[in-house]
Amino acid sequence: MIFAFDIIILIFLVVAAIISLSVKDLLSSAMIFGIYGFLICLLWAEMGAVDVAFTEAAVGAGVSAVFFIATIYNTRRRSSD
Amino acid sequence: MLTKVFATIAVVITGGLLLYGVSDFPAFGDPHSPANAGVGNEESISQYFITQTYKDTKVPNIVTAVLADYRGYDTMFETVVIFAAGIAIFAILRVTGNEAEKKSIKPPLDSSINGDHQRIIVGTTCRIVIPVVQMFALYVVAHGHHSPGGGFQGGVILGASFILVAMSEDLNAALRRFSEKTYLTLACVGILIYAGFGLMCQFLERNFLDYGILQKVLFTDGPEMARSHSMLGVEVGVAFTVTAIMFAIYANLSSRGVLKNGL
Amino acid sequence: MSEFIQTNVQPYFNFWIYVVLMMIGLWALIAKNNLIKKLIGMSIFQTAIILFYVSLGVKDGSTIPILDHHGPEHHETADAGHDDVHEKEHGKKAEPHHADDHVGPNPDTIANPLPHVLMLTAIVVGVSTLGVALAIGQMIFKEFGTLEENEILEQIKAGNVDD
Amino acid sequence: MQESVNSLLPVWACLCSLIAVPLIVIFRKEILLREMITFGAAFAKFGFVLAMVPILLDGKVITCSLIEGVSGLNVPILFRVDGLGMVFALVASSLWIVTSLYGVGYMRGLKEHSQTRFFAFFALSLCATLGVAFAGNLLTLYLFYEMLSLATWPLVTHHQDKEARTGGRTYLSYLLGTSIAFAIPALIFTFIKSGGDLSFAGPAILASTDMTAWSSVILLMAFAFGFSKAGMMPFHSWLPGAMVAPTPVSALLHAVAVVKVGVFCVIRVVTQVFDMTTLRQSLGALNVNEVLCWFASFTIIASSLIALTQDNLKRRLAFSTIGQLSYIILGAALLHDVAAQGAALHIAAHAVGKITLFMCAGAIFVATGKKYLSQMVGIGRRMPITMGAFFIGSMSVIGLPPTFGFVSKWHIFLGALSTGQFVFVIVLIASSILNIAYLLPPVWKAFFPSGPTEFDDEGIKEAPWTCVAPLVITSTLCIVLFFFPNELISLTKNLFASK
Amino acid sequence: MIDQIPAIIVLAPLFGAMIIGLFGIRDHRVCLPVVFISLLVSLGASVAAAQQVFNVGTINYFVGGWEKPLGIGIHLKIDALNSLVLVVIGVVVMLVSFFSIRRVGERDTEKTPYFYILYLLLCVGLFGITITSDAFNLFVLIEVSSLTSYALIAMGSNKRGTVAAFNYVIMGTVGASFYLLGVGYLYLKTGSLNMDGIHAILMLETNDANVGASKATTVAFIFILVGIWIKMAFFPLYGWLPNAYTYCPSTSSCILAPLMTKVSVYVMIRVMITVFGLDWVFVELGWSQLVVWLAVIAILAGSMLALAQREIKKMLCYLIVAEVGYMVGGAWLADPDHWGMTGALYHILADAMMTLCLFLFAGIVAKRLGAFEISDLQGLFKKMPITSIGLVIGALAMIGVPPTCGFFSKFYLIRGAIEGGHWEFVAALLISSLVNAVLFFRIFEIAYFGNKPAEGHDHSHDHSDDSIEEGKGSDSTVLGREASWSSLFPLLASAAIIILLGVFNGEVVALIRVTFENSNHLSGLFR
Repeated sequence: MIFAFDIIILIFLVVAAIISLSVKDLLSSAMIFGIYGFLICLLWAEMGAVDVAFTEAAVGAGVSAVFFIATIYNTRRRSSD
Repeated sequence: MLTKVFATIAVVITGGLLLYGVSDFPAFGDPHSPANAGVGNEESISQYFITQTYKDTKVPNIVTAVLADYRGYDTMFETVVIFAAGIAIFAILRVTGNEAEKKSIKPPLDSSINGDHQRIIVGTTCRIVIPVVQMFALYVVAHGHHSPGGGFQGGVILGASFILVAMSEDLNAALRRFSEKTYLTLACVGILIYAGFGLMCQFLERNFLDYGILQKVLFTDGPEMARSHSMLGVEVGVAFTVTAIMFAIYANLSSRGVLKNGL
Repeated sequence: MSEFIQTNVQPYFNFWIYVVLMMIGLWALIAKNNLIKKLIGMSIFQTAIILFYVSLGVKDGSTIPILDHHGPEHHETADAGHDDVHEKEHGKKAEPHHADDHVGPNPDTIANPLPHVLMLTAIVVGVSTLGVALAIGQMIFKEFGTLEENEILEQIKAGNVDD
Repeated sequence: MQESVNSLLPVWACLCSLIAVPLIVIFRKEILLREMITFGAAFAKFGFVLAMVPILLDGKVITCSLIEGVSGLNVPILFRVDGLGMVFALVASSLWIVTSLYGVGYMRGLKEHSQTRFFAFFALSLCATLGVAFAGNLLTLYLFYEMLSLATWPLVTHHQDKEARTGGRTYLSYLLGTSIAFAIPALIFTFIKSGGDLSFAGPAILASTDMTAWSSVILLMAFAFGFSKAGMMPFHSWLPGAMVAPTPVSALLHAVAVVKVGVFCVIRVVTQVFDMTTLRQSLGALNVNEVLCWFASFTIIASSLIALTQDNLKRRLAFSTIGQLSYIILGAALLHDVAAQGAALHIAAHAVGKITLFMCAGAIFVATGKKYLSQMVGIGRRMPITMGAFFIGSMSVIGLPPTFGFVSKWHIFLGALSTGQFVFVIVLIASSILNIAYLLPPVWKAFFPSGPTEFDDEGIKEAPWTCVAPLVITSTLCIVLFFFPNELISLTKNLFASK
Repeated sequence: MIDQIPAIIVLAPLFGAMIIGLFGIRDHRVCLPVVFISLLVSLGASVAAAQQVFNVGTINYFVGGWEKPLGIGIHLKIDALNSLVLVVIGVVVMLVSFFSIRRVGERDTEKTPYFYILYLLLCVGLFGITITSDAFNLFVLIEVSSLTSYALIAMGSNKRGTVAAFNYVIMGTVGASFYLLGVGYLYLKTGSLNMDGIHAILMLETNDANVGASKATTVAFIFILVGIWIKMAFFPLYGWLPNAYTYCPSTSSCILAPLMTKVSVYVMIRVMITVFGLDWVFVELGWSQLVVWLAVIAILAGSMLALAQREIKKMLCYLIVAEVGYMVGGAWLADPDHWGMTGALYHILADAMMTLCLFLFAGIVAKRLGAFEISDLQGLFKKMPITSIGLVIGALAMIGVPPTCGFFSKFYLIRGAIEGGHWEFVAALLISSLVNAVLFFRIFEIAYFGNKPAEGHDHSHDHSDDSIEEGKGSDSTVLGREASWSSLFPLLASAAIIILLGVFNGEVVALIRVTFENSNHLSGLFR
């Protein structure tokens, strides 16, 4: 575990979370949420939680984002906020 | 506006409370924090896991061992949660009969997402990638004892491979390979495998999920290996359910429950 | 400066950030108008909790919770991502533990596995909830034609509801 | 400690009207049979009650335990018949016979609907009334009290029209509201304070507890207002509201059963829940019991004044009832043996007198359809028996000899004198004068109208005999009891559980 | 066999659900028998477990045989505290499954098996929550029950129901996450997830960190508490409940309304007693006053809001909010003899049956009469006399008329409040009883009187005697008279249980108080 690495990823995480919530295009929002998932997966791998990281990579970055996209595809892409 | 004010208040209070609690935490990464080393002189639970797992189960991946054996009851319900989510989405979203016929004609609502022209490239790539992905998924399931991975991760990847089929070709193509009846059955069978292992222990007059006794059935040389093998068994069960349900959720979400002409 | 960081920031930074992430999620959950955005907020909220759990299992200088064992029958089983750890541990341990079954690995050198186990479950629960929530969101869209909360509430208030 | 006799008689007395309920419902098509069942039950009930009188006159009490300890509270559901309960039971059961007769006549005369339901709930109410009379502890008392509230609601709202609805709503909201708000907490407080003993036998329930003056007065008032069937102001307005009920209901329930259950409960509380030392504690200017006395006195005077202004005969009688009930409370709250005896006797005296008055009102309504006093000028010419009975009933309510009302009021008066509380003596005298003012002028005008009235023609006759006979009986009873009051007096001796 | 009971209670519905998943989807006739058999097994096992608990003692069950050191495996425990809750859950789900006959799948028969799978999984969740003695396992099972309840609410509801379900998902997730967070803080401080284990470490006097007094422990407690409060719809956090339970199908509301909030209350009490210990909660934290005041506000607000409703189910929902206030307040009265806690535990049982009875009633009238609003109940007593019995008994219990169980639960709560000196709670209980009386007598009045109040007293009425039976003139166009027996049976059974629970309250309370008699029960394995 390297502290500098830790801090950088954490800050990126916060940024990704804020962007993902503030983008008005839901599809981009979902994609950024996928990035957020990868970042956090990276963080966990770095913390030694390999299994969690693996799962998060499959679920958070993969399947969750796909679910979001599937829903956005069936509803509306624009959001008011 | 009011909700924003309310949200801000809620966030400030909650966050303040959490930070108040944080101020009392042991330092990040402290190996002797209560969570890691326990309180008092006795060996903590996590220390027990680290030192004894291999002896108890002959499984080097502690996380897998804890997940599938020590806390196997949790994991069974985790699988049940997934199963319940699949059934729930099915119950909420699935449209059947005449309504389905009507719905299937409607084009997707937002065509800006669609892009038919690249189908060939994507399709071909996926055709090559998908078998590899599936092989890898099976490896993750089977090799969960020794490396990161296990039933859940493998199941998700396997499910994702079917999702990939659906995305690269279309939903019908994926459903031809993995029909609704099949995945529902597979999901049930997965949980039945898991619970069946537990039940088998009960029939052998031990507690639920006490795999050690299965040495009588699995013909292993000692309870440790019986645990190890049984873990593989339940991981396969988990993988079944997760594969089926992940695909099921995707299929229903992407086609608004019609299961035709989806994304 | 760096000393200040080491004593005052480093021990808590992870926990602070988890609180920040969680509050971002919570704020989105309450204040966002679009239901999909709410759900993204919900996912962030849940990952923040997972981050908290994983953080509390971290030990300085520890390795991943997969044992490096030398049983005769499992000689070459450790996978590739494991190799550097392999060597590190070799250096640390005076005696390989297969010699004496009663002495396991030193707990301080291996990350706490229990939070990882719990969080595997929590991730799964999170994605299940997300799936169900998205399904309900689609139902709402089917019935109201929108995913904006204020528009839905207006429709309900206008009596445009076939109870 | 009085000697107690185990006997099932009180249970039978209580049950026989309960058994009548399903029978009445089953034989709803056979009108005659149904009414016979009502009468049979009434007579049986009276018979059972009478059968207990000799035992009580021997100075014994009758006990009978229904349930050995209600689960969880360890309080038994228990009947214990003592003198006070006996007097009340006698009154209620004897008057049921009369009212049944009257009710049949009234209901037939007006061709009322849903008579089956009427008689069924009537029988049920009587069962609850006797339950209260025989209750051996506070819990039993409370249970039957609530049963009575619920069982009488269909009777009050019998007409099922808008007026009945409003009346019924007032009725229930007052009775249930006060009992939930005051009686239940008071009950639970007593239960906790006394360590789970709620029995009326032996010394007073709260005798050995250290109640302070203020907590005593709060508890006492909670009971007095909680049993709001006693109609003490400011929780009295259910009573005029309930006058929308058919007259037999008003007659029996709102002159006898319901309201008397209320005052009966208050007497029980004053005599057997508190001990005298607790009640005589000083709050400064007043003693604890005097607070209740003052409330009662206020009610007596205020309700008499209101009664003067009422033109609707039944409403005037209702306000008169409120005043008379507070006599009883006052008699008990004076904490004097003779006054309390007077209070107990007044239960009987007022019941007999007031039921006569109500039945007269009903008979007039059946015969002429008139409700208002101003329409009744000169009616005495055409309905002499009815108005004669009305006169005797009035005398009894006012407390003039030779009626039984005189006996009871005399006792209260004596008690008040001997406690030295001259304020309450004055209240008693003043209210008696007011009673005269609101009861006797109508009688006078009925017989001696000044000028021609609509009753001069021959068209109007007395009500049917089923209506007239009962009021003759009760008015006779008013006079008879004046000459033979000894049994009742001996039953009501020594009411206070501890001195 | 007997020592496997804790597993059997949970597993029977689980296997039932899987069997329906395999065969019921192909042949719908399989569903009902499987539901009945599996729930009957659970109910039987619960009763047997209760017997065992009260005759022999606490049942400890270690899944996977991982007994020592405590906390490495999952520990299931049935003791005096939860055995009765188990039985009540068993009874309620059994009765509701009768009620579900011919109701499920009215709109879409295809979904019948899915409903029953979700139904059985909900039962799994509820039983599991009640049995488990592991803080994290509790979270997983809360999620099992929550996910299924989201689906049960969302499936087949109308537009507003869907929105309500979405809000429920959001609130439910926040609640569960708060609980999880609290458990995390506790784990950080104690290193254990077993409830008894956590308690033992919190009670450890000699440890240098003094876990019991640390800020993190307090924060953990707050988050666990708030999380559970959201799940049980305690006053300021009740927003999701009324719409969710009002606009969902009646079978779903019949199972969710009686059980979800009650089980959450049980969890709160379990956390207070077993994890933190009453000493810690009442003495060291000392928030009794605050929470009881919150409960008072909850009771008053719930009652007042109920008074303002015109829809039957919505009114009942607000009454649930008030009843939750009863239980939370009772649990926090902190009186020396634990009468308040006893009252709260007894009220869990009583209120489950009362709520069940009234929601069954609402379901029946909604189907038979199309009655959703209170004013639609005109002339109900004549149209549906048997159903009315259920209404009357349920209502009397809500008001608190003896000998129904509602009276006795109020009695114990008031007793606890008086002994704990919380007069404001006494006042709130009484006001709420009064409001309930007003509410239900308003319903009675509407149900008792016919369609229109007649203009004045009409003497020309036909005096034929059987007007009770025939109904008044125009009113005789009665819709289908009485409900079917599959609906009436659970209604009457719940009404009967309300009375039995009241009549035998002493016995029930004696069982409940076993928890307090023996200090061993308080801290399980340690003290």
